[in-house]
Amino acid sequence: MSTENTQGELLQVTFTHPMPYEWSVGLYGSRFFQEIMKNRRFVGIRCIGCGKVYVPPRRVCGPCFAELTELVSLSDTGVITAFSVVNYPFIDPNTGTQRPIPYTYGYIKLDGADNIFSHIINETDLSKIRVGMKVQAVFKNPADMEGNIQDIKHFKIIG
Amino acid sequence: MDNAAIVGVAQTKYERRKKDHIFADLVFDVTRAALEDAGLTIDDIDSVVTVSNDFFDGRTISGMAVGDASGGQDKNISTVSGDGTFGAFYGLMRVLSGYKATIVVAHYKGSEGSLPITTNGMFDPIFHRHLGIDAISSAAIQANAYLTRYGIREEDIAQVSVKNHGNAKHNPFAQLPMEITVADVMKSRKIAEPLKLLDCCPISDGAAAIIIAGEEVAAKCKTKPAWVKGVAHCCEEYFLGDRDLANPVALRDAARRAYAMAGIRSPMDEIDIAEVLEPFSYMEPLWLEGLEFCKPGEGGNLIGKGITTMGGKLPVNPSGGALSANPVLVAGLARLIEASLQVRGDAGARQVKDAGTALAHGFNGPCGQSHCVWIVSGNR
Amino acid sequence: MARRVAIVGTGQTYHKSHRPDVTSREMIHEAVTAALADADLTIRDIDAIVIGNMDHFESINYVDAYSVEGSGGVMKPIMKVSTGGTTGATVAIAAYYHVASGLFERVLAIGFEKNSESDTTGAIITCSDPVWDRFSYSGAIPSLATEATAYMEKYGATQEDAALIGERDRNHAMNNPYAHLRRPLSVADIMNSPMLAYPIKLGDICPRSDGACACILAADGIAQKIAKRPAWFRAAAVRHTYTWFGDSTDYNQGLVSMQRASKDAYAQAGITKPVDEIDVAELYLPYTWAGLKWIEDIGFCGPGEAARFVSDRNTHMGGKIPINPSGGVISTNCIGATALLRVAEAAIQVMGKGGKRQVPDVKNALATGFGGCFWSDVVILSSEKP
Amino acid sequence: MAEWLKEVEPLTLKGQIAVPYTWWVGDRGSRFLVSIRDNRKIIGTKCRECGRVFVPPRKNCGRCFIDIEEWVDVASEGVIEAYTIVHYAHPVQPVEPPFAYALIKLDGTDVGFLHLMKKDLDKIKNGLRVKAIFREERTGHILDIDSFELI
Repeated sequence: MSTENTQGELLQVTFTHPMPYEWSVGLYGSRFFQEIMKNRRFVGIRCIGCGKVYVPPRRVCGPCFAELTELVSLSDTGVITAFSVVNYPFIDPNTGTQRPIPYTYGYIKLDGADNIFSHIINETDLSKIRVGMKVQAVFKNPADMEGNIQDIKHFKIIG
Repeated sequence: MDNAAIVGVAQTKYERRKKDHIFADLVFDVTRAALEDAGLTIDDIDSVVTVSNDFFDGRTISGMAVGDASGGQDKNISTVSGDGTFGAFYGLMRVLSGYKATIVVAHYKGSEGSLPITTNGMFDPIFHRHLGIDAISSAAIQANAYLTRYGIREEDIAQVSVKNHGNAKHNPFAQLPMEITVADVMKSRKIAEPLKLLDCCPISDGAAAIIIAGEEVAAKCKTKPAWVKGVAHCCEEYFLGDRDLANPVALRDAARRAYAMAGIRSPMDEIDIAEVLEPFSYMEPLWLEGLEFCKPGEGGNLIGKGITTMGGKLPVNPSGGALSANPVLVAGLARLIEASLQVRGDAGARQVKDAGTALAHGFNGPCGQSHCVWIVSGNR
Repeated sequence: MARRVAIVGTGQTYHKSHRPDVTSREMIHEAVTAALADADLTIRDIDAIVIGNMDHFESINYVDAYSVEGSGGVMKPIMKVSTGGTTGATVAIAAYYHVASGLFERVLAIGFEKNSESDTTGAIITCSDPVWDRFSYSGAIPSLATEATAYMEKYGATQEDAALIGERDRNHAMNNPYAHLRRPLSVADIMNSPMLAYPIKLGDICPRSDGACACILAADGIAQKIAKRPAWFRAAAVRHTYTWFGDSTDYNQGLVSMQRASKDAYAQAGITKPVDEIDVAELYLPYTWAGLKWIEDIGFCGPGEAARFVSDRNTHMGGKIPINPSGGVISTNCIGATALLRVAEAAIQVMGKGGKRQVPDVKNALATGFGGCFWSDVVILSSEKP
Repeated sequence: MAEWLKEVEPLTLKGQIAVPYTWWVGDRGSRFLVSIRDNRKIIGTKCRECGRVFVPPRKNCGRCFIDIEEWVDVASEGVIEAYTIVHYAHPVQPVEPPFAYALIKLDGTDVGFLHLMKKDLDKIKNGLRVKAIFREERTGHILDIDSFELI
């Protein structure tokens, strides 16, 4: 019996079991990836209410609360609207280990779209990348494509 | 209480896997369907409550994904992480605080995650997670405590599964309508003793929505309102070993307060139908004890006496309950939707005759740690 | 008509980089005990509890159920809301509706975080869409960095302008015994700190903290008996505008959710000239540029005027509208508690309990929450019952 | 439904959330686990108001809502209050099924202690006495108690 509470050694318990998931991509998203697999280009969707073209395609226009149905073919090019060279270490929740750095996370306005598509740009030299530069998607070999976002390897600067 | 009503409801059909749709698609479907049911447009809605759980969705603040789909882009929107009955409770409080109409949406895709692993996350990180305990094995401990306390036989709880899967045949939204026997349940695969496969709910995908409105909006809706007469929730202790698992004290407390609000003195005489959340067969009689439809230990007899079957004095889970479809979180909201449909007289083939007052129930946490009880009525 | 509601007590832990001596549940208990002591109440006086967190930050599912021993939720109604960085504000707002609805008299609102128990950036990445964003997303810093870049390009603001926000808040933190980082940081210190993602340097961003906060809300008629000077809710506005990351990044529009939420809040409170009518603001500024750009969105000054407004010391202690007397998020960031701390600190200012960080004669105090997909919440508290 | 939607093959994405967690045990829990690690001795804490003895130990009583200061030695033996025998597997379980979970009221305590049982599964019954089996290699972890066995 004791009321002594000074506990010198303070323990930690670790837990590293990954939680597995299999997320649905949805028909709208699947259509986007299938366009890449078939034609190596992007597809967006237009709201007949406000006229905005969203990419990736989705079912609902938030501001209009309207169902979207009208697919719009896009090319494989766009413009950098913002970017960030990621240079700090962190754990990638997809793997449980550190994600390789540096890499460049970019916001890209695809030609013909009204919102922003985010992906990786293969340029980490700050002197060689600027907002407003034109970029083009670099796709995996069709044989290696799996119908996910990494079928686009990255975007490369083309001018 | 008589100044708020459930004026519109919608559910998807519940299925093992809705591979075509992301959960936002399901939410969009039920949001539009609930508006259609009520005869309202999204502009009539001034507040949105979404219901989701980040473990189940595999995404932190997964409520983010359903903002557009629930019509919440420029509205006062928030996310309750828990059973749909709790989300509806928040929606009700917003209406009582002056909002005209709140839509409450819930989604769940059991097909996308691993239930044992995500529900292992409910348990104490230091002392229980590493034992591997989860929702099913903890429920089995509770079933053991309850059955042995009162000498209830496994065959008695098997009857609940027989009844509810049978009821599901009349519910077009149910996932597992089945004609089964007690023998089928008894010989089904052992999962965690005393629970066998047919004592357990299926894994389900689905979504549901309700619209809760004040008098002004209720008056212009095309549906008969299901008036909220009483509602309360209560939580008990966390560690399983601190609790008397065979005695649902938090449920009893919530029920008593909901009954007091609704002016109900004798639940068995004054409530016409109950929809309770029973992912496991033993839970239905245990919750009926907590809801004071009978004395402790007598829950197991209710079904044998025909009281809880369709046509009995208190039909329980005419929809087929969670045993027939358990989209977690959505499942509690589905109970409230079913109760509302019953008092509206819109329950189709599963309609209980002259259902004036209905009870709906949902819970959060392992072995029903935190319960929410709703009383709705077709009459003001 | 909603019932009037006031904050009548607040409590918080001392915030630190890590709290090895307590579990989350035990840390929550510290904050709850402090709030009860502040209001001179016992847990028996509390009718209901609202709590929130982000599940994958500490890997706790159903934190409402997990926390009851520490929160006081045993045999009480407890509800969980979860909205990311805004969680603390949405917990406070949910607690407000608990009381405003007439269903509860005295309600406890709780936020907490133990950032030391996981990799914060790794955990934040789990809020991104698994199909589209999670492989490339690298946490909050890049999106904030791009917002900052866009702002600098549009208005010619400099990195030094932003650093002044950090210097201000870190100096303010010296007056707050609960703050995590209680060392002053100068503009020069921030300019010399390591670059994380241009233009954000280490000194520009919030720390990772362990800590908890609790507030007690009470109904009109009861609040006046509990507190000498209750902090009355005059407005609670929520705009969680965006669902998709890619829809939220038109920085030329400004922080749309903040513009809409503040407009809504001012309308609720009948405020037409925010800078004149609000005496102090506790803003959820997770990085320094937010202290420029977002005060324009919230209407404290015009577009592009923030750098001047701040350098004229309008937002320092003693200025026209002091911002973050507590030291703000730059000094303390236990994410699930952070927005509730803003509300609590605003209440402390109205209640006159700010000690060394007290702004004199506060009538109206404004608090914000920020998080999710560039979402904003605004709460206005007042010494006068609306 | 738009025509093109009918022709889309729905895709799924397999992934995981693999963030590693390191939870602080706290001073109460640490003392408890250190006692098991170093001395194979289970200790609890006692609420001065309601008198309940808790294992694992608590820093405050959830019901009385007061801090708990008093430490109590408790037995490593007790009685099964409830149990289940598990027949399904998942990766977090530390043993292959079948095995049992039991709530055990250790002598001198007032709450059930949740742990594993691996042996004599067909003989387990509520009310039977069990004892803790400690691992030889102990690290300050709840699994320093390997399991409980029937006496």
